[in-house]
Amino acid sequence: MLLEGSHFIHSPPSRVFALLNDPDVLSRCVPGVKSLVLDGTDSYKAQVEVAIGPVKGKFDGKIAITEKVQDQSMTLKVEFKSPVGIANALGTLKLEPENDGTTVHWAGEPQLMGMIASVGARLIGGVAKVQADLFFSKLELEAQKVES
Amino acid sequence: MAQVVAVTMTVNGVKSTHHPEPRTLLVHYLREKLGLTGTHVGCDTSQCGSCTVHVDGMAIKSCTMFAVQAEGANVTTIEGMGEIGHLHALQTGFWEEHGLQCGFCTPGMIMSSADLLSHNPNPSESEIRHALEGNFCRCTGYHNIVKAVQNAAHSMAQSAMAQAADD
Amino acid sequence: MYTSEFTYHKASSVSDALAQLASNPDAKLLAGGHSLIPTMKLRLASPSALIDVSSLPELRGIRTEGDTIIIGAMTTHRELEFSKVPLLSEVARLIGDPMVRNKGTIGGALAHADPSADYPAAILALNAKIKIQSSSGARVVTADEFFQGMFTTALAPGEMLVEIHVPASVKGAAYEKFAHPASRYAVAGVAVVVHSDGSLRAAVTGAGDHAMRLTKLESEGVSSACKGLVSASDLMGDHFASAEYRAHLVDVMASKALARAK
Amino acid sequence: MTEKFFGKAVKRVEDPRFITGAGNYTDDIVLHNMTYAAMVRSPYAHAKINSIDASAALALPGVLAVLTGKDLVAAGINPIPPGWLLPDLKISAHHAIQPDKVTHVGNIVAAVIAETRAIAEDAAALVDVDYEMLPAVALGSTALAEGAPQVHELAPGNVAFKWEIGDSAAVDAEFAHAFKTVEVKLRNQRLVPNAIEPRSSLADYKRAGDEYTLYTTSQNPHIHRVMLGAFIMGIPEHKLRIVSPDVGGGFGSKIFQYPEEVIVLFASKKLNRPVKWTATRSESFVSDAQGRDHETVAEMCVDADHKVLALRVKTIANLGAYLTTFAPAVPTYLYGTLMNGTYKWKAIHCHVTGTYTNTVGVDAYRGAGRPEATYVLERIMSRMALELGVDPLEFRRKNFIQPDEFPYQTPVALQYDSGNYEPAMDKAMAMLDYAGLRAKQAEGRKNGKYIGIGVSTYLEACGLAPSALVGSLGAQAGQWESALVRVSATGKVEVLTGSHSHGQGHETAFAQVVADELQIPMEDVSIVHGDTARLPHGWGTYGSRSAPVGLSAIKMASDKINDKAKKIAAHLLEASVDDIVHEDGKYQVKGVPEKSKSFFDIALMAHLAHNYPADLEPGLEATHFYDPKNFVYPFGTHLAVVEVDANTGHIQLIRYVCVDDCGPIINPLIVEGQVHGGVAQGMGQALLENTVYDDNGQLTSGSYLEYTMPRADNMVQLEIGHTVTPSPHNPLGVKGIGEAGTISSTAAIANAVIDALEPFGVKHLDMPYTPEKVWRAISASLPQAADD
Repeated sequence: MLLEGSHFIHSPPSRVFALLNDPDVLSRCVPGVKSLVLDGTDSYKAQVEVAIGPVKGKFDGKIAITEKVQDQSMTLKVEFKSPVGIANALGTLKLEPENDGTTVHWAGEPQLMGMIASVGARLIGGVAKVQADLFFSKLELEAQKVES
Repeated sequence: MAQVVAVTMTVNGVKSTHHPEPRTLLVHYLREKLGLTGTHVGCDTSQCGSCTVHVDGMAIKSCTMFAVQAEGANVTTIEGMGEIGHLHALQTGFWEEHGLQCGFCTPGMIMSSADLLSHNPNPSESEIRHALEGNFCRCTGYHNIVKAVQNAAHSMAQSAMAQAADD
Repeated sequence: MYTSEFTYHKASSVSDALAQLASNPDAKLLAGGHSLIPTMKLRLASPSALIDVSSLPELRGIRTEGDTIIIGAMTTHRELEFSKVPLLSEVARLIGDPMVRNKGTIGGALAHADPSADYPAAILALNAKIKIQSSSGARVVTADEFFQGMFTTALAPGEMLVEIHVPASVKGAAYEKFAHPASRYAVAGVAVVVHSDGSLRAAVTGAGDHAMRLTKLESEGVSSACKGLVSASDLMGDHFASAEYRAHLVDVMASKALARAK
Repeated sequence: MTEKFFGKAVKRVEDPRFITGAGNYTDDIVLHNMTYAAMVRSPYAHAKINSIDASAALALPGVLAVLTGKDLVAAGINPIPPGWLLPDLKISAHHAIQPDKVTHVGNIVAAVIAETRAIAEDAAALVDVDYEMLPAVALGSTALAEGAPQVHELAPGNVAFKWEIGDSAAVDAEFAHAFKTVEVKLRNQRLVPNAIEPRSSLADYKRAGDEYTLYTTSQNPHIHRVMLGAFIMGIPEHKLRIVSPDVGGGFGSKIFQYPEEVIVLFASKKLNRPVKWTATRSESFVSDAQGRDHETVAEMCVDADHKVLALRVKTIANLGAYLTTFAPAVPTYLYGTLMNGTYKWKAIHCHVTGTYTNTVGVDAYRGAGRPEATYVLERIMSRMALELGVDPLEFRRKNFIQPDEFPYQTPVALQYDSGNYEPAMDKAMAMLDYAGLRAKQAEGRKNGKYIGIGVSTYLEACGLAPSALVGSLGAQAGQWESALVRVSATGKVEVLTGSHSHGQGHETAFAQVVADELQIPMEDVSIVHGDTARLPHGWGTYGSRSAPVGLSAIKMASDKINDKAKKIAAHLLEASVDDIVHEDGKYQVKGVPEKSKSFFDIALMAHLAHNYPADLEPGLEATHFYDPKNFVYPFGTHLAVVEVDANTGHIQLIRYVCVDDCGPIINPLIVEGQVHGGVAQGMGQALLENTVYDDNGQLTSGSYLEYTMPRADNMVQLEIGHTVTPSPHNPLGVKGIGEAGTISSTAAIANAVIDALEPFGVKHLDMPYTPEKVWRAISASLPQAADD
């Protein structure tokens, strides 16, 4: 299932792009991050704790950024696993200048595997939206921080 | 070592104390600590109803309750409903109407039906079907289960009338 | 099937439960258990401690104070089903199955805020208030403030839901649900309440990522056939029902509920 | 006269234990010093196993062992073979624990054995498997497409087999001059059998005699003994005992040889302790063999008189990742041969491609091939009737094989021995008031009330089967059945049968027949099944074979008892054997009723042998091995009525009438119970059940929250009738009834739904008829509606 959305950040594309490539910023913005470390060029190792309703689990994984077009777009390959299943996603971020800021269009096709796939299918759309909202609201805060 | 908790409950009129881990589900407690294997496990998401027992007079799914939560409770399982020669009207109803085939869901069906008849002694067919929403049967197509509950309701009403006449 | 290990504490009072909760942020309150225990059995959650509040007397029962009915959080669906509480008795009858209703509680269900649960629509339409307790005191929030998103409510860490306040009487109320045939959760459940002052409130559960008011119905909603109350783009979809179909079901359920409530 | 039990609605003798909670299912069995197994299963549909790190699991107190595929291979444990072969069949190795690679979600990669079930489950979560994910494929037609991921190297293009039956050229010739042709493309969706008792296996190895006992949820313990002993584990057959005690429903899914049975046996010997494994429901969804899953294109043609001419069927059968025990037979010999139905075709051709995919294996599920065939045939018959503008029942009536045409040779191998189809149809139509209901339907449509009436005039072939025939078709098993009737010194009778009862009521129905044959009270007969240590060899219960095959063997063994009893009586009564008659519960001299011996007298003397024929062995027991001459061919007419809520697309079954012909009925309670359950399962397929794999081979309907099981409120009280056409070739004339309800009802209900949607121009929809699908079909016919 393809999921997509867009968020407006009050900051120009160049700054948003920089934020999205800053491990420190990402570790503050990605929901539930316990650790996020650079592990090669544009590649991160991460541990996140996901809590959605009663479901709570620690996922270990990696995030790789590919097909980077400076200040315009990037592709994210995300692979996380936990004892209850695996969550992979291939996503794109497109940055579009708009008024005094940037609209970030995101799209992704999450793949759930294992137990979370057999019980979580009905929730995936909502979960992705919640996580995206959280991420971009924090990114907005980061954007303000950088500017101030 | 894992925590263990003393639990005392009365099951089918017999009071006993054991020390399960908190994570022991009531159904595992009944089956493994007390050897009451008439209560079955058919699923893990609280849908199928094979594990239905009564706790303090109400039908519950014993796979969705920890044994420690039944501290002090009065529990009735299928083994406590009746025995050959002294069957509960529902047990007789299921037998007479061929309300069971493989028998696996039957204890849960009987316990759920008993809850229904306790507050609705004369249910309509659709009320019976609605009341059995939480119990799966793969063998009978529910046809004879409905008849079994009707049979029991009828015989319970008759014996209640007979008793009233005696009083 | 076993959950992971946890320690069990049977709370002796609300304040005891809150103190336990404060001492272990990973602990979970155990109410009826019908969402939490299956999740733990599938090991989709492994809290290190459970604080059992299900049988606290102070959280049970339904009482009337003036024009308000106060429902204890640990009141079971069954108690509500056999009560005279407006709308909630009708809603409770449609939850899960009899065994779930015998054990599950309204407080547990509301705190859990499953997007497909039945109560939230009714709570919104009734304009109910939710009383929340923490070690520092109590606060009351409106239903509109309470439901914030998928599995997300106004409850902060360390807080617990203790009471639900609903109007003692309304002019009319109805809940119409299109149930998922397997889970029996709402694919679209619409509650409509005509309050004593004549105002109309309506809300839907199941269709979106959380329960929400049907503002279009409330503002225009006097005609009998509802059309286009919600946009599919605001709804969820899965392999059983797409967002577009859910949007249609909202209209159908709203029309039926409206007809009965008026 | 002694009381006759045949035909009586005797209450079941197995019920007292079940209604009091005294049933004895595998998971109820507790052995001293027992340990527990938990399986580590693949979350990936397709992946390479790079490495397995069990150190954390092994470090957990209470963990006794972690087994991997390499351990089993090193110990010489063979993969699990299929039990039916086809020409050029590509057989993938199905290891009990996969050593190198996984090919479906739920494939076992390791097994943990621990002191308690809780610890075993804790430890299973700690086994760290490093996988390399591979692309997966879940749908049969996708697997056949160019460039699809390859499930197994040995099966290029994911083709397990190609199979055909019938005369393709003859079919082409009929189509060439046909008056009218129709084509339907349909999907027979995958189903999960979902017996309510999850599978369970308990192995108990005894070092003293180097003997193994396996308690397991099986429909056919002897088949397991052969497979486990001879083919998989190399255990001498006489050292391996398989017990299947009370089994909580099978529906086919408990026929097969499963990996967990191998694992617990292996572990029990390794640890020298009993090992128990019981599936969670989540595990059942990804490990019990599933059913159906066909994609089919069917075409038929008729002549100007609306007589059927030819049928052409092409099917892709998704077999899943491995060939389970009967998998190759189900979409071939149990499918293509059933395409003839009750009609007189000039030619039929059926071609099937069996494909591998990254899904759970597909095998027999109640009906096994026959519901799939019946769905194709009965759907296309109704579709043709619609296109011709004729009543679907009258169209069928016109094409029925007539009673005087039996034995009837079909173009697809089967020779029907008997049948009489019109009376069943007439009876069903009368029960429904078919004409009246059609009028009501027309009236209702004017007022926005949409009901649909669907029909299926099905036929099935069951009572598997002549051994020589199935052997020639690829079965690696015989299909006769055995019985041992053993009379004790006091005249109590134990009947040992190779059939297995897991809800069918054999302990009652079989005892009725034996009590009649021996003219003794039913309570003096007990039926023993499900234990290889007690029974002669047998082949178990599937394909509705217990009554026509298993019970025929019992009847013939009982005849042998009577023959011997007569000899003993003749000796005791000083009469000629030819003068002894068995009447009124006694063996008596013909015409001299006072000269008689009771069954007790005979049994006692057979054991004492104090006054006994010199040329006769003492004792009173008889074994019979019965190999049927043909299948049996039950048939009938099912009529379903559904109502559509045009607002939501919701469909409710509102009436169901069925008239079945299963020959003489031993116990109407049991026969009707079988029909009830069968119809509910067929209804489940038509309206509710759907096994959804996503494109990555993940099962997204893997729990009862998503997979819709039929519940009480999905069903109505059924209206049941019978006709009786005995099978001419077995001694009781009986035919199977266990699968008929499922075989027929899916098609009948599907036809009812399409009939209901006729005013909306709908000619076909695929099952299950979920509300959104129906709503969309209705909406599509009302193009204005959206913009109103």
